[in-house]
Amino acid sequence: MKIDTVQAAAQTPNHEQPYAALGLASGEYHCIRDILGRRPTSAELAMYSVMWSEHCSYKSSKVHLRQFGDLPNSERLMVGIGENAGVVDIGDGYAVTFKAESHNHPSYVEPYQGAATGVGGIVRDILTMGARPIAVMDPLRFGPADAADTARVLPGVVAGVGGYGNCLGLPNIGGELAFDDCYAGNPLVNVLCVGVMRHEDIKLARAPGPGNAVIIFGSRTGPDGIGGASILASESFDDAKPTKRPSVQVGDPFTEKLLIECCLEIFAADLVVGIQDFGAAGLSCATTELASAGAGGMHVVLDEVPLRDQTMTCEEILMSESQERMCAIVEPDKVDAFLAICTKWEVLAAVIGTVNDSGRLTVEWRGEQIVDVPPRTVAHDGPVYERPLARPLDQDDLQADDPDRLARPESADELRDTLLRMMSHPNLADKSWVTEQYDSYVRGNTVLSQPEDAGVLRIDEQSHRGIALSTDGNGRYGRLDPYAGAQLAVAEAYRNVAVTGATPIAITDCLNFGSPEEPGVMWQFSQAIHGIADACRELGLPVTGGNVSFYNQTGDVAIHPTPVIGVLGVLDDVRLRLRHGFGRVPGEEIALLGETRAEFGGSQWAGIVHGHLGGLPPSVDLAAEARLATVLRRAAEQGWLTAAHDVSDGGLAATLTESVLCYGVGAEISLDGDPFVGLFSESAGRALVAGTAAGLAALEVACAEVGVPMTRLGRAGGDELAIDGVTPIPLVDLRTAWTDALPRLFGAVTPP
Amino acid sequence: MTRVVVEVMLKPEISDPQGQAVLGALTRLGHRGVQGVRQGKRFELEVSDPVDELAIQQIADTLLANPVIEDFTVQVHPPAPANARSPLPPDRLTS
Amino acid sequence: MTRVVVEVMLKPEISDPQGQAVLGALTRLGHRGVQGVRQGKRFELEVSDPVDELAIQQIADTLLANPVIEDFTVQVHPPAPANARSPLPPDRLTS
Amino acid sequence: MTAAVPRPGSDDLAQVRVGIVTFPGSLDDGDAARAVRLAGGSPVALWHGTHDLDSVDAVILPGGFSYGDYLRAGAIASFSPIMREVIDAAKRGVPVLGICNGFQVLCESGLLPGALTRNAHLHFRNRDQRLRIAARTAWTGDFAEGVEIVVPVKNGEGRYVGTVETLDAVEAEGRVLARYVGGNPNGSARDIAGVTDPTGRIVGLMPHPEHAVEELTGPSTDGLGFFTSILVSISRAGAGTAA
Ligand SMILES: Nc1ncnc2c1ncn2[C@@H]1O[C@H](COP(=O)(O)OP(=O)(O)O)[C@@H](O)[C@H]1O
Ligand SMILES: [Mg+2]
Repeated sequence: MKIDTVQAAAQTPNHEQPYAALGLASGEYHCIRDILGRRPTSAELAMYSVMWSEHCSYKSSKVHLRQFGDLPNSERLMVGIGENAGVVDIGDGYAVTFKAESHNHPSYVEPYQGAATGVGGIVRDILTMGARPIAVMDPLRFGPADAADTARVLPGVVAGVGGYGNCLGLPNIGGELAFDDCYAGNPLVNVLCVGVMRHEDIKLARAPGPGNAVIIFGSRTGPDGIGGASILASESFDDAKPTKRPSVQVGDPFTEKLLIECCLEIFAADLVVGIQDFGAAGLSCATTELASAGAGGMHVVLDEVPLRDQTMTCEEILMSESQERMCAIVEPDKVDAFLAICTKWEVLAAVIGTVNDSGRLTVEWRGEQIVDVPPRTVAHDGPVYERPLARPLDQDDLQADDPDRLARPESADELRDTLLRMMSHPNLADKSWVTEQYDSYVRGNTVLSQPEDAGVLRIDEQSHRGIALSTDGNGRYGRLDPYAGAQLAVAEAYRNVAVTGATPIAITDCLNFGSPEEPGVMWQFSQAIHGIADACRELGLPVTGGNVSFYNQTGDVAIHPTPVIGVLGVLDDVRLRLRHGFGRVPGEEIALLGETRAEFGGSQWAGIVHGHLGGLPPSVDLAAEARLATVLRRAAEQGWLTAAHDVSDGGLAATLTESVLCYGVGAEISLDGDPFVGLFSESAGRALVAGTAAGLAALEVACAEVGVPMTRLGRAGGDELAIDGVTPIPLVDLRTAWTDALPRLFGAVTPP
Repeated sequence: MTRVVVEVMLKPEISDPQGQAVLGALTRLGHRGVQGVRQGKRFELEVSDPVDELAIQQIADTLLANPVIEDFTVQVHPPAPANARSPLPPDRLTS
Repeated sequence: MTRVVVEVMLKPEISDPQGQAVLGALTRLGHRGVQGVRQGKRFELEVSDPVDELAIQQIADTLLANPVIEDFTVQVHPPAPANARSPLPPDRLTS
Repeated sequence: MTAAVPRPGSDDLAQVRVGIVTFPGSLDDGDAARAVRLAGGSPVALWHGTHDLDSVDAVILPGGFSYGDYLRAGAIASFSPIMREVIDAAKRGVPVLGICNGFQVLCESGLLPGALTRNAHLHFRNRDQRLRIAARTAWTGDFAEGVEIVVPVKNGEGRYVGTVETLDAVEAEGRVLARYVGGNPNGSARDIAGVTDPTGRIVGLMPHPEHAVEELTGPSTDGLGFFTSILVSISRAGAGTAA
């Protein structure tokens, strides 16, 4: 087999190369030729093509994402955007790192493995920062719940998220589950991981110190997850090779678990100066990023990479996305100790190269030089596009299509029927069918998990310091107004963290959009980023990192713009956290914080009852959200409340249902004004609370001081949900409606 | 009634953590003779006659295996006396 | 190098929910011809020659199958040209 | 739970050393150690690859996915070096508790009858589970006979099965440790959640008592009883005489 060497490339400038099949534009290809002063070798072409892909280079999103970097400095932010994950100071010398990633398309093709390897990838990102991964979350979105394809995709995705996370011993502490026509064929499988470390243990992805060893460890490199390399291999150099290499990988959580323990022991022994995981683009990504962030150069002997398949070409080795691999930079006198720890954990490791200050990444293979590039040009100086953007033509019509025209339930019976119908819709129904497939107890520090508003983890058993996390997004709001939709996602995640009594301190994002080549999508994207950045500025939160997933569309129909926001909060004492269920103490009084307006644009009511999406989403008042959070935190610290629950999708009707069904204790409620508006409006900035008479009296004073409207609603007790003007609903009926929905669609898990 | 056996194995280029785990255990137990292990699935279908081979092929291709990562073979065992496994060479169809 | 195939199936008296789930799915999809499904495991071992059949038998009996709930068969495929699956009738040992 | 819990912090209990084995892929080892500590005893970490039981008084095989559980849950772990020692020690009378994956390892090792197979509904399932304690053993002495407790259950291969003869024998000999109440989470035969050997010292349980030892993180503190039971039973017999 002929090897395309650097020397050969210099001598054969006219050799035709399949750059287009690799996804490179002709301008991009010529840019590579300019950088190198010759045509790239096929190995170099492989590297540039994967690293300059949308996924790795953020070429369409970069110009917009800059806004996050322009946010005012936050004292808590220890590592910001640009590293594998951002790091936030949570006090007492602890640092927390968290990030979300999308694995949308692979999960559509092979639901179980796609979702599983999504978990594996984000966990390695967190590990790479020097942190111990401590929990995962999984915001999921699918096509219609009753579609045949959803029956194929959803169970596999849920089993895959659980299969991998459970086997790693990471509690799943929350997520989302939503259904909408727009996700048919484009399910969104986002996964968030959070990790914790001491301040001094933060690790960075860089390769400093000429002479240091480059070590690859973990699984062997195999011919899986190779998109374009096969084209290179077969079409230009070796036609005998199979032309189709699968782009889906099989996850190996056991190896990843060993990799985690092995890395943490290596970190504790202080044996690495830099570390990077192998994610998308494999070796191409890890070597160029490490080199360009460090001493500037690196020499790699590709023959040293442990392979699963000896017939792999050098291009395939460079592009392989085999899972469960890491790359470490180790000082020469520490290599033996490093390898000894790998042996203890039965983790395969090999020294594959050396750091230098040549300013070049050079790769040799079978004695030939196959790569000689300035690593920065591969990792960071990729193309940047300012894609055209345009407000979609139908946006005005959509916003003008006001839900006010829709028929509303009027009689007490109609209101009851509407409530039951909505609570049995998969978007609002009980999610235990999903969440029972996840281990929420492992590690013994889970203070709150599903179905609470946010996951809460104890970080320190002595001091009781802890964190809270929530992920939220709402594509329907995003479609009506991407700027406001993104802000509402920030507001909801912020509020979900706040109702546990935590102080929100940072956000991450996972931005799911259609094709960036469509001006309408690009407009949505830029609006959403503006919205998030403005919201963060107003709430004083840093964006610690994020993920962009484009091309979520079928033909020319894109998904709703769906930015998913993760908010991190901190609790000084997790024992004071608030939960959402009524009835933990007798004689609770119930009140609503925040203001209810008649807001139905994008609401679940309009969608479920009328199949309608139009008008404007609920208005956003971030200052009011911040005031609400302040009051809730004080209430938690002072012990005024026995329950708190945020109001969002499905309005107060959904919030009340969840609070009464939690412990099976009913409530008597009377609402000011129109009960329909009171129950189903989705006005933001609200929380339902319960407490003793004395507790609520104290809260009332605090609310008045801070400027949070508080409305008394009634009291907890009994075995019905009794709302003035609505036919009372026995809890058994409400429970049946709420809990049967998902098992009816996806199969009962109660054994015969 | 005919017994149809569908065997599903991961494609050779896909990593097989299950097989690796077994190989690791064998190596630790000192069974040096075993050099490689791959683990797959085996389905025994009882099919009423006449067997619609095309339908079986389609079932294997869509439900029993995911062709993105797996290969499969279908073997139709000629009807045999009740409860006895056919010792005859199976009729083998390859995906 | 010889390929040895070990097939492991649940004992008939142990219920097989995976097989039942496949059957349920087939029934829902309208494949009325399939009357029963059982799902088991298939191991392909690459064993260096000469194959110690007793050792393989023991591996299957102690590690690959749990005799409390499972039956297994061992088939030693005679060495074949590299990469080709043997089409010959296998040499079958039964547990 | 109504049983009297001995005072954690007593010197006698603190001298009881309970070994907790970490296999590659063990997950709830830290939680088991915490539970032993909260019950007042001294947890001792044991490593799968050694033959060293460190003279512990009792052994816990924790939950998790040893070796990934890719073959059959617990199968590969049952052949690890430490398990040879655990099996020997168990035969000499050292108490052993297998939780979840540990239970699977004990069945695969032949120390307990039956086997644990794929859940009837084929899903991993995590929920708070009611159990009735059905046997008095070294690990359940602190529970009143027939008491109901709530602890988490979480497994994908927790369906207890055995031949009719095995199951009949286990029942006849009073060796059902605990039964599921209010719903069987995995299709286990006769609602069996755990079994014991004839001596009451080797015990396997599918649900997770180590996750029900603190108000803050568990559905109850009912699980503590397993850990106080063993500490008390060993300290009565005189710690340090077992392994
Ligand atoms: N895919 C999922 N994985 C884990 N937890 C989930 C998932 N979907 C929903 N949940 C959990 O179920 C609960 C209810 O979800 P949801 O009603 O969307 O909460 P909220 O409206 O407060 O964001 C929350 O605790 C949420 O974290
Ligand atoms: Mg909420």
